[in-house]
Amino acid sequence: MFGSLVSQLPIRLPSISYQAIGPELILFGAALVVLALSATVGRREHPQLYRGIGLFAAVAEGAWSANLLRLIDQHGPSLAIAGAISNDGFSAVVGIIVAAALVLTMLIGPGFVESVAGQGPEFVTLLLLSATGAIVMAQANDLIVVFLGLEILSIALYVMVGFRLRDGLSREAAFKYFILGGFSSAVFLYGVALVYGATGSTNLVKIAAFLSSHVLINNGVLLFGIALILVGFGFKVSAVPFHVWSPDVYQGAPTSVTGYMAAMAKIAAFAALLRVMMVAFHLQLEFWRPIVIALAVLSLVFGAVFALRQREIKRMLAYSSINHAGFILLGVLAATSGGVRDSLFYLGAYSVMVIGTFGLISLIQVDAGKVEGSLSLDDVRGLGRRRPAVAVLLAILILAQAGAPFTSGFIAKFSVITAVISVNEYWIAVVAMVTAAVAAAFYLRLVLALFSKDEAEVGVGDALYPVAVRGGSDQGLRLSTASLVPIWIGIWASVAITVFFGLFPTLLLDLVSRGKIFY
Amino acid sequence: MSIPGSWYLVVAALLFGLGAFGVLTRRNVIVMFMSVELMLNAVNLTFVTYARMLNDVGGQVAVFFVLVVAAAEVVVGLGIIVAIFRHRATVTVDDISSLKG
Amino acid sequence: MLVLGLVIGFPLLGFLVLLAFGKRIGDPGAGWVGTIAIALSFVAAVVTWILLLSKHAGQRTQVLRLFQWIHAGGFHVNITFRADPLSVVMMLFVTGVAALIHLYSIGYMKRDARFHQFFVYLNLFVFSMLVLVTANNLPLTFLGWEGVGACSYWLISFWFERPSAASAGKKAFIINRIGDMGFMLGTFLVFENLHSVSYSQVLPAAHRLPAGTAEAIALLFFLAAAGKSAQLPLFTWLLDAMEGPTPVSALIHAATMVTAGVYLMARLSPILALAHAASTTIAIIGVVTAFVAAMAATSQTDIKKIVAFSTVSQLGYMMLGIGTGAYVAAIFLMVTHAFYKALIFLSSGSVIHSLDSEQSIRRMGALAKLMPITAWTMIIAWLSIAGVPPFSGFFSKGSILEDAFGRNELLWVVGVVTALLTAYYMGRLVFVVFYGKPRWQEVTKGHEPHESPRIMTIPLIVLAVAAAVAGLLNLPYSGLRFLHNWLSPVFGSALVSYHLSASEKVLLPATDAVVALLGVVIAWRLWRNHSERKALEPTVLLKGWYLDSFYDRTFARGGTALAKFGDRVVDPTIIDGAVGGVAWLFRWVGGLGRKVQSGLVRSYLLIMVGGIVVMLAYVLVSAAR
Amino acid sequence: MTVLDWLIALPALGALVVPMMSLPPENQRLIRYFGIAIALVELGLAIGMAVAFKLHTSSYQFVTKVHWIGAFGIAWYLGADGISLVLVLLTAVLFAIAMFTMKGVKDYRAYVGWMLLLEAACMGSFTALDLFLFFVFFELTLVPSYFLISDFGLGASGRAAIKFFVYTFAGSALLLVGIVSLVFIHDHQTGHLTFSLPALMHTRLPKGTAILLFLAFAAAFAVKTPIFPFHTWSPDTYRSAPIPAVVILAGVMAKLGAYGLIRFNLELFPATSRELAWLMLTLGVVGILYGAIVAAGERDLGRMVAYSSLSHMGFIVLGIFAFSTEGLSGSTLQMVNHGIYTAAIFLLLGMIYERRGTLDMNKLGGLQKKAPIFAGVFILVVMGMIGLPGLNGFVGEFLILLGTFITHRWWAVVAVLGVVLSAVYLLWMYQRVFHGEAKDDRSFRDLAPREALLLLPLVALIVVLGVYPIPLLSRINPTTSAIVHHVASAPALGNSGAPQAVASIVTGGAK
Repeated sequence: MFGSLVSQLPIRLPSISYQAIGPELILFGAALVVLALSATVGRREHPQLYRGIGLFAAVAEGAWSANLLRLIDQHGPSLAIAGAISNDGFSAVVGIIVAAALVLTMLIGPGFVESVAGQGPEFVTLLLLSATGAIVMAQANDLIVVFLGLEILSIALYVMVGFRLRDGLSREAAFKYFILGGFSSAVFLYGVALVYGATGSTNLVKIAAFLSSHVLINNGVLLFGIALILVGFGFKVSAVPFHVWSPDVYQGAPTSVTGYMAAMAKIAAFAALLRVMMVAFHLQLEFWRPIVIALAVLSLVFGAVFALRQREIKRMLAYSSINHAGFILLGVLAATSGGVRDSLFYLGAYSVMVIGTFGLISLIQVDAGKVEGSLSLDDVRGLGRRRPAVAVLLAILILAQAGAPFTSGFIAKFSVITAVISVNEYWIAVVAMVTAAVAAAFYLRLVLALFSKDEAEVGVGDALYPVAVRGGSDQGLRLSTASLVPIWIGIWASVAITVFFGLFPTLLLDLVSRGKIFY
Repeated sequence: MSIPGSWYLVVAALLFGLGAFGVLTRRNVIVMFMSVELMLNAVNLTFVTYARMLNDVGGQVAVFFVLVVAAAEVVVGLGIIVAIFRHRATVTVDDISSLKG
Repeated sequence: MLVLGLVIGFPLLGFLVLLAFGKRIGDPGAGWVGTIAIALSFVAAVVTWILLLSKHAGQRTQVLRLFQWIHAGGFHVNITFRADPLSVVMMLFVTGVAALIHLYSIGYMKRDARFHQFFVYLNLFVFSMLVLVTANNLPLTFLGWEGVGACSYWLISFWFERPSAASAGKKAFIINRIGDMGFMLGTFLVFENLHSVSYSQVLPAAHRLPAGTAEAIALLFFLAAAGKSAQLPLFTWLLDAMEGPTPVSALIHAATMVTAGVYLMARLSPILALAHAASTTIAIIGVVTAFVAAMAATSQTDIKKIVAFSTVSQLGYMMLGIGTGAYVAAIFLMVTHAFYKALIFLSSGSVIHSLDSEQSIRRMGALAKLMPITAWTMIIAWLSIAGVPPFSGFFSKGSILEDAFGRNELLWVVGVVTALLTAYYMGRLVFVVFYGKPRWQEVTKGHEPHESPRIMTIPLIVLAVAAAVAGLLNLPYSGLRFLHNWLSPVFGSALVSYHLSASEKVLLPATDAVVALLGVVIAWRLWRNHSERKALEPTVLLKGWYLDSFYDRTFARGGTALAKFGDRVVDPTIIDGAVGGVAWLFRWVGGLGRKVQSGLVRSYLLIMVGGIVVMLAYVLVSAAR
Repeated sequence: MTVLDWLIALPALGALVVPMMSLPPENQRLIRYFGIAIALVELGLAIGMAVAFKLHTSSYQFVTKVHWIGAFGIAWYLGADGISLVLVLLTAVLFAIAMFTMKGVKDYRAYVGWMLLLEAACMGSFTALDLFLFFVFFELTLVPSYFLISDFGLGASGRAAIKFFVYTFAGSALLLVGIVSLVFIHDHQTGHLTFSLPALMHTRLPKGTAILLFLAFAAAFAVKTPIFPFHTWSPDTYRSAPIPAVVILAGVMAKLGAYGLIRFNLELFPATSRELAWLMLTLGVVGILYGAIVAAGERDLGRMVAYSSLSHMGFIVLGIFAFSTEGLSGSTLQMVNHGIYTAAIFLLLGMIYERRGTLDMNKLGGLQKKAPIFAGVFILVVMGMIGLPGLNGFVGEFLILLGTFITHRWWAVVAVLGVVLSAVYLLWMYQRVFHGEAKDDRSFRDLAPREALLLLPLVALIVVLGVYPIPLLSRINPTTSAIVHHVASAPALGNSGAPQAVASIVTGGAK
């Protein structure tokens, strides 16, 4: 009935296929429900309820995306909502990965954040909203919609980073992230404007059509536009030299937010980057590939090398995530369907790993009674004796990040290397693997610290660690056992997924290989 | 005698450069924030100019999205700035640098 | 050919029994077990000899194959033993002399802490020696060759508490290993050209070897022989080997091991026959070694050092015989030398034994009356080694010198001069030790040295008889050329026979006899009642021409310095340095990273804008293209 | 499930089960017995396999091929020929010995767990015919050995463990790039994406690429063997690792490098192996001489044996690149021999360390007087290392030198010098430790029955393999002659051939 009523109205509405934007609706709807409930039922009483709704929404979104993928396999991909959203395998697969990251974070995140910043639905709502932004970015087939998704995601993340208001570190991190984020969004937008000027449209498919049919005499404006877009994505993905914000923000933000941010920001940004570059600018490959190569190599090298001297664990993991960004960029620079598949695999494996890792680190932080952002190697020394379970799980995840065999990390690095070698960029593959070896050194130092028996193993060189960064004061933090259970489920899930896909990667490989971009 | 579109583009580019320069040099947080907004408005001008040159409504529609997003940014940004500088007397950006190394 | 297996099996059995139960059998028992094992082996050797004797001269080669040892690609080696006239001769005198020395050792090593262990090594030694002489292929000979080397290492450093004995053993083994390098390379060359290492294939096919390769093979195997039989470049180890117990010196460093080199050369005679240049060099080195060693022997003060130099000298003679193609003469000298040199060592051993292990001849003298048997047996040995007719030395050394004369007069001249020296230095030893004024008072603290027990003197007497009579084995120019007839089928065409004119046939032996008697007289005149003559005993000779200290300075010290340099410098600084350097570079750049993260927001923005500017430059460049 | 699958699965399962067994301290011994039981069953399997091994064929036996990652054409592809059979036997023996030597640790779970995992990884590496599977096992050997060294080592074991891990990991990083490049070139040519070794052997490579791939593979194996310039990790690691771990490190994992050279460098790049033979032979000979010389200068027994191992592995590399059946068979046999006597010598060093608390030669002396039986066993093992005929060291060394002499004469002539040098430093060490008067009046207990029982199998093998190596040689020969024929008959590589894209490797990437 409603449909017929609407059709008679004089203004012609574009035919909206709600099925394509189902994932966003689910998440956004859940966020609204949580807000509405908190207004009626009361903010403090039912944290479990909001977390439950959030979890249900995440699982529902995952199921919906999986169903979408099945439909696309049958009926083929299509553009929806007048070309703004592309409903193809790629978006569905990214939807599934976002769902996975969201489920894990829903399990691990809220427990810690609430114990620090008080009960309340805000955290769950922000998680759902940022995930919506991520999905919009992934599905966007229009540069403006990409910008829209980017901003929804970023603004939600700015607030989440600054979530622990009483702690100066968190506020400072939020501010830095905000100012630099704003700046890079402006740069990104200017790039979009220039591309719009040069090609007459912001729709990726139309841009591609325009560029393939016309030959621009002076393509300066177009190239500069593409470059600025790459800067925007470079910032979001924390690729060197636009990475400068990430160590401080990773250290300042609450640990579980750091984990979520490291995963979700990369998923969304890489998805959008892949789609924009593969669809709109695949003809300008000769131009933008060297830029991505430069970004990749710089991130690989400096990500690994800068991490060597870090003593604070979250800062070290920040640099290591820059190294991981470098690896995923390898998939992007390959610019082949294989490259896309390998980048997706790396994204999936990496986000599960990183959320689990940061979950464990927040557990260790709480256990050691340390304040956020100052957990150094010495605090973790000999953890293997005190809490063997946590130590072993953390060791597995750290070794997975290092690329040890029988973990998904190994298959991820391996597949990305094959992508690069398939385009005959052998020297980059060698550089990548050597940086992996360097990265192995500091991963190993962490694992060694976990299981080392003698306390006094501090080399002279390491005495230069800056004075302990004093932040807010929340000693004697207690976690209710009720909230511990989902945390453990989340951590065990991430370790299980990492090891399972290490042993039997075919499942994930098939999934990501169905994630083809439609153009 | 209408002014050719490219002039507007040059003005927009200058505005964008000015905004970026402003963010770099000014120490007051509020002014930095305003500079970012200035950069966004420069982009709007570019959009409108291109829309007019290509006489395509897409550019103008994009401006609305940008305005909405800028507004959201202002809200969140000011919230954060107020939270940070509630306890401090001055608003200079350089003294919030305890996260380093 | 089971009895050949017994010849080798008995010493092995003895070794295993002593190894397992030696400690329990205890002091004299272990000695007797060892001696019986060797005696039985000697009996089996005699039986083998008789069996071979019964066969026709041509088919006197029996091969006993046990099992396949190594097989890889074209290279096949079996454990096969060969009983032919040459190996039977070797077997006989090795087991014979060894049995006597075992008997003697029971007395000599009485009350030693590790009595049974001594016989374990002795039996293992005899087993290795027998494997060496009876092996039917080069690698198995090499097994015996190295086994003998290892046993001499263990026996020389038997009293390992003494650092000098320990390093002497090590030195002997290492110098032998240098020789073994030659053995291995020679074997490789043989295999490369003849595609086999078994004597039954190699020796008949030796004529197919190209001349150059034959020369190389001969020289390489001579290097091995020089190492084992202590020839010029590599003889210094034999001097230090005197650190071992005297029976060891007697058995290993006089009778058996040192002759292994000569045996090897004899075994490879078909190859040597092709290599004329190599044979000449062997002859020259042989005679020069003989002369040099004899000169050095004249001024040694330690009784065993004199005898050691004498052994080197006599081996030089044998190599001279090999070099001139007189293989039968060389083997004849080897057999006779085994008898009287073992005798000399054993009698010096009994002198040392009774003077409470005092070895310097300066503190001996006038022992003839107190130790009559030792004295008389030593005198017989002295006369035979000097070459005084009718003792065995005269005939064996005589035949060597005759063939040398046939080949080249100069060789004969040097040989005769050395014969004179030999008679002189042995004479000096006898007169200083057994006659003149007694000088052993403070050594034996008053009580007079008495004759060694019967268990030690019996072997002395047997050996004395053998030394005296051995000449009959191969009387030249007479029906009794038994050894010649026995061995000639083995050497066949390789054996060179020189035709001397009738006058030379008489003149040469005469000169030998005159020279020998002259040496005896000179020794008698000079050393009858003098124990020290500085003029005749220059330090250059005492120190063995300073050859040993030269080796020590260049190789030992040089090697240690190089090793220290490699260990302290090359590895830690150069290689680790390089790796460390790379690691340091990474850490330094890492440190750089920390400075970049200054914490100031505006510096971050500056870095980002820097990135954008670089991007802008790149765009301008690529847009222009 | 063929015997090879069980060889890998059994210890792997054991390694998973062990951490679960949280037993009270007093019956920790049960865990150790569990480890020993598994190692012995493994030994039984290996011996059964050796017996069932068909002699006169060089093809792979007991082959299993199961699809693992279809997308990349990776399969669980195992097979054993003469060379892998012999090395599997060595691994089984040494692990059984290592399990027995484990003692003096509070919590056996981690110890036994890592050792079993290491055994599974080694077995896998020796039998994997799928390059990816080999790489996974090759990498997997790192993780347990790292933990064994850092947790149960003595002295600065943490630092040595990291040095070991990063050295080998960097080496294998190149290996991964090499494998993937080869697979992709093969895919370019034949359109068939696979990692299986037999298939990849037929890839036609241009000269430049083949050389680079050869060097990538050789670098990873050179670090593991170790070969001359890449050896500096081995003295530190062998010195600070616990005895059971070092027995495996020196005895089994050193052979991984050499095995890799044969299986992958010779079989995949036959023509390039011929071209670069001079380089590998020179490195081998340098390794022989350098290892021996530095060993002579070394004061610490553990480090000295590490350098002597460098020297002996130099011989093995020589044999591999001599390209003669005698040389290759000798080299394979020498791998087994080296494994046996190195394990024996490290056990003995462990006993010295237990009694004296130090391995510094200057503090040890005159031990023969106090412990004659111990000295006897020690000299027997030392003579085996020197290559005394009649003991196992000689047969392999002789064949290697013979094989090298036939094809590359002058390298063999220089290498023979190594025979003398090894006698020099080993006997000098023996003299400094056993001969002379004792510097330390403390008692030096002679061999306890338990220790004697431990050494017995190794000493027996040293003698038996010296006298009767035919059972091993008859199994090795068919395979080595096939490989030598494969290398000799491979056509020389021109610089043309494969598509231009591949040639880009020489021009260096980004256009």
